[in-house]
Amino acid sequence: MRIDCPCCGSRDIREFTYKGDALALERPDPDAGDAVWNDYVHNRDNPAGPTRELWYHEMGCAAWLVVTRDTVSHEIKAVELASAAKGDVA
Amino acid sequence: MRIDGNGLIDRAKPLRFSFDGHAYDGYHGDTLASALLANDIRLVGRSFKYHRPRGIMTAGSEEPNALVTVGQGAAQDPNLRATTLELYDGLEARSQNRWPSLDWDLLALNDLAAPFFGAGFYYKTFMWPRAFWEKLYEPMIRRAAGLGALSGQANADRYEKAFAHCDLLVIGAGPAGLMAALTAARAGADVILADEDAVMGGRLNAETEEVGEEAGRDWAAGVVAELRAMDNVRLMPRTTITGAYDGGTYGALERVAMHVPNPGPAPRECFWRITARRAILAAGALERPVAFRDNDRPGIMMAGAVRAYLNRWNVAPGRSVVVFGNNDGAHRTAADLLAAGVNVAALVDARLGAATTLDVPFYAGQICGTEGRKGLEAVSIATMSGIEKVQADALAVSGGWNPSLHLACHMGGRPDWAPGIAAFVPRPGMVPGLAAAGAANGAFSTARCLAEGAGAAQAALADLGLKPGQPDIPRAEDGAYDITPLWSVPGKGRAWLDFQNDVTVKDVNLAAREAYRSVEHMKRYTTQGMAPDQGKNSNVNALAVLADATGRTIPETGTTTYRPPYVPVSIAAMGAGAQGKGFAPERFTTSHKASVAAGAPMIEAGLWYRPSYFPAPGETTWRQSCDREVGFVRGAVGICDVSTLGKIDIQGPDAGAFLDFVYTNMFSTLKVGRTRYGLMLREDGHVLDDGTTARLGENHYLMTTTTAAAGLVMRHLEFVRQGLRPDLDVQLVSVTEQWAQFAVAGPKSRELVNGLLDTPIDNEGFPFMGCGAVTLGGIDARLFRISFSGEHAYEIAVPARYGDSLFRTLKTRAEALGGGAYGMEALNVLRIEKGFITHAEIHGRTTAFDIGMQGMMSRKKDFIGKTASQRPGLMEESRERLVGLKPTGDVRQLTAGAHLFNADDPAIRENDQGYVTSVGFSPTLGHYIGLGFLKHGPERIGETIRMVDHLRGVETTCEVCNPVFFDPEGGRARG
Amino acid sequence: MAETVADSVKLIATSPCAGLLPLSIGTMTASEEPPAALTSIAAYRGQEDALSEMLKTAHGMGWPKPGRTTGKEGARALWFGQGQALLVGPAPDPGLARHAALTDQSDAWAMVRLSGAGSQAVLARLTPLDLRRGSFKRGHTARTEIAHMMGSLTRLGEEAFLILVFRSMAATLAHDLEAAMQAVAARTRL
Amino acid sequence: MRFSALKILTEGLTGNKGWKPHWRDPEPKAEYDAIVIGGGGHGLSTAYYLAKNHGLRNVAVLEKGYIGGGNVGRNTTIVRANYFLPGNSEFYSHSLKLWEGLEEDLNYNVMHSQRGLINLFHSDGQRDAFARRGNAMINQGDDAILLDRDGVREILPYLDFDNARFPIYGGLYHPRGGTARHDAVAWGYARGADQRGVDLIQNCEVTGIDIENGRVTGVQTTRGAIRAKKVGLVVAGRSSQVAAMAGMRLPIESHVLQAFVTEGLKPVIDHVISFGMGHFYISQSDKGGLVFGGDLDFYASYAQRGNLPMAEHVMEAGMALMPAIGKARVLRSWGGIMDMSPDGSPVIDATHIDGLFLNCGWCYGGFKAVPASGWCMAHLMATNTPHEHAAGFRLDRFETGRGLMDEEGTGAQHNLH
Repeated sequence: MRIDCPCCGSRDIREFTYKGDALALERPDPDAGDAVWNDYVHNRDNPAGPTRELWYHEMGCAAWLVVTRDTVSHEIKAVELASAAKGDVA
Repeated sequence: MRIDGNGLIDRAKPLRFSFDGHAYDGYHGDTLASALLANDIRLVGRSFKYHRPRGIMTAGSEEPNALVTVGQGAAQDPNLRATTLELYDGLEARSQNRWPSLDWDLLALNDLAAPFFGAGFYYKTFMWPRAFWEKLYEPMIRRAAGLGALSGQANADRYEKAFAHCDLLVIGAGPAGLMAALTAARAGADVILADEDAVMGGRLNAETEEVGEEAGRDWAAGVVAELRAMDNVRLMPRTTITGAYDGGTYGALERVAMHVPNPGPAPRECFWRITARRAILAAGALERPVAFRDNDRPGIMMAGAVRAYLNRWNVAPGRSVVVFGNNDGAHRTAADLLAAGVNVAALVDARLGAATTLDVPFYAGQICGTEGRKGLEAVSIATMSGIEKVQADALAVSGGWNPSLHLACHMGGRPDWAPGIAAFVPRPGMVPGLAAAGAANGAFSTARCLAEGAGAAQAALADLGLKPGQPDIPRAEDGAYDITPLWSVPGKGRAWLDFQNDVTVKDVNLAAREAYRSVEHMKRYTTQGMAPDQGKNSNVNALAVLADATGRTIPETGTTTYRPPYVPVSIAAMGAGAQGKGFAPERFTTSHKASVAAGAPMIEAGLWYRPSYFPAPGETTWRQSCDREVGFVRGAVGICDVSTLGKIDIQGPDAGAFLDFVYTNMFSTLKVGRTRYGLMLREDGHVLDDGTTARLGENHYLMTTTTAAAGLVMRHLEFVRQGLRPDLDVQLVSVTEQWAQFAVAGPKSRELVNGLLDTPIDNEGFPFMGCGAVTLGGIDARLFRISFSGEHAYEIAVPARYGDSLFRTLKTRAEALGGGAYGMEALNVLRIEKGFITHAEIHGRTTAFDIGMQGMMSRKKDFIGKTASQRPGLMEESRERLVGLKPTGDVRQLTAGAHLFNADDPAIRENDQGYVTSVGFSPTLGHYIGLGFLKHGPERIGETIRMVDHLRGVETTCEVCNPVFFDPEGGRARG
Repeated sequence: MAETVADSVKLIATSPCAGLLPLSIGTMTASEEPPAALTSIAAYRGQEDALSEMLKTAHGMGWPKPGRTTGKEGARALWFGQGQALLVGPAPDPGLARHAALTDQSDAWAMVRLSGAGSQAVLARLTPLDLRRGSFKRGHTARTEIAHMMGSLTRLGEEAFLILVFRSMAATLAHDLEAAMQAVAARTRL
Repeated sequence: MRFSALKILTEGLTGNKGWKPHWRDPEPKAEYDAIVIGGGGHGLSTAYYLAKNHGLRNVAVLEKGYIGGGNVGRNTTIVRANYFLPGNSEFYSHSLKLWEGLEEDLNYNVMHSQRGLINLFHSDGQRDAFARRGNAMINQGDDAILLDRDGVREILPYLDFDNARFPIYGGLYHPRGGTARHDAVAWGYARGADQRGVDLIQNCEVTGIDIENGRVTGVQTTRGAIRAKKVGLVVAGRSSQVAAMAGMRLPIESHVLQAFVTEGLKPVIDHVISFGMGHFYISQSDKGGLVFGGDLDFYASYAQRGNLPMAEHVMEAGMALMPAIGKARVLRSWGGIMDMSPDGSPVIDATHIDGLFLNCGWCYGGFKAVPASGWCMAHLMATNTPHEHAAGFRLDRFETGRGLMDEEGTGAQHNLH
């Protein structure tokens, strides 16, 4: 698999580290309640299909990326910087 | 038998080789298989289960029978295909899976017991008595099974791995592949052309047909020469593409130096990772056998292989040959045999209304049986008029051709059934970016192969944004492929499908009868297709038999999954570079050489090496050294390289706010020139790491992490910075490597430090937890007054280039003060004496509450892990919580990993009270001390608890105590 | 008796690849670059333009775009990751600190030059980076994996590369380079 | 039909004509007492024990493909009871005891081979962590022996003891650990369940779960609606999708784990060996193939196939640990889809919907759990109360933080367990 890093261009997956669902960017308020926090820390949509997830270009430019990828075909549709994606969320 | 002809062998270069100890002759250009056939060797192996005699069946990597072992000692290389093993002078090959010899194999008795050894028989027996499985049945089965043998010695050959990138990868250099590569290369694309053969050309080298105005193989050689001369082309002969992976990545195995007797430092094999924007699968097709009674005897061979041996290697597989087929290939084979002067004893065509113009005995019918135990002697031919026996020493069979579509299916796609050729063909788009062409795509004439190769290349060029020129496609054979499917010939006896695993038509039928009707069930129950050829010779036939047995069509029955690798890949190739020290990078501190010179055993700490202890003359155990080194620190001054701890430079206007968010405690309030211990949680509320962070300037902090978690923490901090708090203006840079840092610890540490500094320090200017810039001999350095031993201590950091020099200086000066260097063992004892934790305690399951640091969790701010750490289950008093342990019983020893129990309880799981994490003998206190986790821990200080270590046979009673064993008030560090 | 005279301390510098390089095999040579000041420069928010200006004024080179270098032999800026550059050669102008986090990395990296015919083939055994001349040209730089290590790779010429890995891993780099150089050289003799 | 040596003999002598189907191929009924969704190892063993232990015979197993087609047929076949955290310890201990009687119970040879498992350690810290584990195993009543370096060398002389990047300090030896023939486990349970009246319905995909007033009433399938008051969801690998049909969002992420097998070789590895530093484990199948695996590919996937970097890493670990296997050739690789949970341990629990039960989150430890998982799941479905050996596998432990079973200590990141 290869990821098209916005900084570095297309790179082998071995340069990246995976974190998981991009929902990790949407950290709840401290007092959002147990259920919200449980959802944030533990529960996942885990779709068989397109998903947004976090990768870290650890062996490259050290950017955290939001990668839109299909979990069945492994096809990658979009890659953006997590800092930029975070901007969208905020 | 070698015959005349102008094949691709060099008769001017004779070679000597041996097989099972007998010497033979061959020529440069031979494979082991062609050379064996030239020497009339028919029996080359034994089958897996019934130990049936077997001979060479194919001329390619799909060979199921002719697997041999080459090499002696550590070089012993089993299961090599004689059909792809290039002959070299001195090659010594041995047959496999036979005892005592290939000719007389004791386990051939299995063949007689075959009625009891049908599909899945072992699931129904060997169950009584229970203990016999491991003791009797399984060892017996294991010894009988397996093919070749490993030497048992460590690999001593060289292997390598490499990466390659291209615009277009062309897989296979037959007519389609050559045409594709040529078309793309002429248009300027970066092309890699890979072929598993040593000589490119594919079937053109095995046939007698013409391309353009010249012999096919000459045309191929001409194209190869043109490609070789182009800068944008990389030719990779002897290279098999083994797998198609996501993102246009392909695995490939190159046989680099397996064909030379003395390769020197050249690798035996290279495993390639090829990234290609587009790929063309032009891997050709594999001929399939027909199942009929006793179709596995030596001398029975694929018809296409017979032509290859005749035309390329000038070898006749027999003196009197029967040819049997259900397509025109059989006729072509008979014609080539005649042209080579070999007697064709019969041509048998299974098609209705078949006829021939060749001057050979012709039969419209089917082969229904064979004779000849260790080599074919006769075949039985069933025709409308009855059964006729014909003497022959070779039988060429063609059941049709299966496109080599494996790679196209590696991403899980299922191929389409093409009734016209009675075969599966790749469905476009199964592997993004890969298109099939030629025989791999079901195009079975040379003309169509050339056209498809050119067409696929033009399509790829268009995708790549390159201008395709008009390809110059030479004229070639364009005969129709006329086939009538024939999978198995009905009749009694055993008809083989999977030659290697000894799976017969009966086995597939039995599986279907016993409810294993899914193709996957049938495969797994019978082991059909699971042998080294991975079903290349048998899967489609078996599928057809299963379809018939279950009353379904072939497409309804479906296929099993095609999985990488296409050909078996040695672990040494795919794991090249990792043997010995190569598995992971080694990290050396600047003091490494000096430590080794001082005799310190170096131990692994993550990727780093650190000294275990520094033995002094006369010391015979590590404990003696450790005790002495602890004494250095408690009594004088000790030196320890602490450079392996992670160091992260944190700068920016929001650096303080950032640290407040990642640590449980406050850092924005830390004064410049001060250092503070910090605790970091994961978002799930458990401890991630700890360490000290210094404030070097208003907007400048320096964080330290543990050695083990340095990378993890950096990743975490970057995530927080980029992903959670992009609002904060802060920058992170690892400076672990920039600074060599040494602990100088003990009552005489300031004396030692002041001996080095250009400007001495004192307690007021440099109090406990102070930090600042200093100079040593004019060199800028950093000094931190921090302590992991509880003593008055410093850590001094210099640019790494001076690390070696500074360590030697510190060590010498410490020795002059009655101290010296100390290693990890002493460091560990010192920290346990002080109750300081490491990852033995913060092992990922502990909370701040568990380690008694709940007070460090600020109530005034949010921080990573705060909310989750307050889950009720993580706050319960009954949790296993940190305590100190002192042995009080007769056994004055503690062991890490022991469990804790109440004094009178049996040591069973239900009574478990906790466990011991760290222990050491404290020379300071004169007894063992330990840290552990105990239910309700801190509430039980003063209680007696039982420690049980079943594994080491140690059991003792302990006093539960405060984890800080030494100087609990902390006066020594401050003084 | 302990030394107390501070100026008696004479620390001796050791380079990361001391005792490991140079190494010549076949047509290829790996050698350690002479020591140079290395400064990590990471721009603060909104300061990129001002930083680039000052870099030009003070050091005569612009802020490198991703994957590119600026400057020339002896005074170069390598793009060094998202929002980061590595200034190689000159001591950084202190004024840069107004716009960026400056971090001395002079001792943090082993700097190796690999040159001679076959160098690209050697690197193809160590890094997944696309090294083809059309993709990775002279003056291009990349942060990438080199023999399982985080590293930086820059093409200096047709068959000349600058390789940076962590100082502590210099021995691993030297070892892996040697193995790859041997294999590449041996292939030419097959 | 009972299998025996005599049966094989008589069949062999009479042309093997008397063998009967191992299970029926029934049409689904309109209603069952209980439905198990998922015809993998866990689903089949659940159905088997529902029938055998609890007398429920009007039971169906609904399988969208073929039985045993999931992870029970794509794993590295290791059977062990070497967990150390409460909740896991008693469960896997129970499972191993069931394994030890499985062939007799099922009258099907699953080739359970207690050849011994050795977990190697490479530092003092790892040794102490393994000591904690080994002591916990003995506290549980299972077996464990702490070997030093020489002890390991004695039984595994072909490992690299002299030049390895991470030297072998010793190993935790679990003599009762071993392997089993993975497919046979599914088939044996299938045959046993079928013999007890369970309907095994293949090619029957569940497309909806019917819930009325907080109670489950049945399922919708590609072969029609089927009513049942009890439904067990036993579909590791697809848990999130099926649970979503009941409106549930699970603490599960799906990841691919690759495994590999080499060509057949004469016996060379007699044990199961696990190399802690390299995430590598290996054994040799009875047919002679070296069967081995490593870590997850690390990214969420439903693709049942892996990528090269992890495959290479596994081979590299193999070469680092046992360079004597270098010339073994990898024949086939495959990928299984793992239900990764936040603490690396599974869930066997009732849900907030009456009659709907959940069995998921096996991470990559599911194969050895097959007997006890079915045993405990059947108990839960039949009695509505958790079995004592699976009482720790609660779904709410993540929300409460109570009884987390994080054996790896890597925390709530699913792919790190």
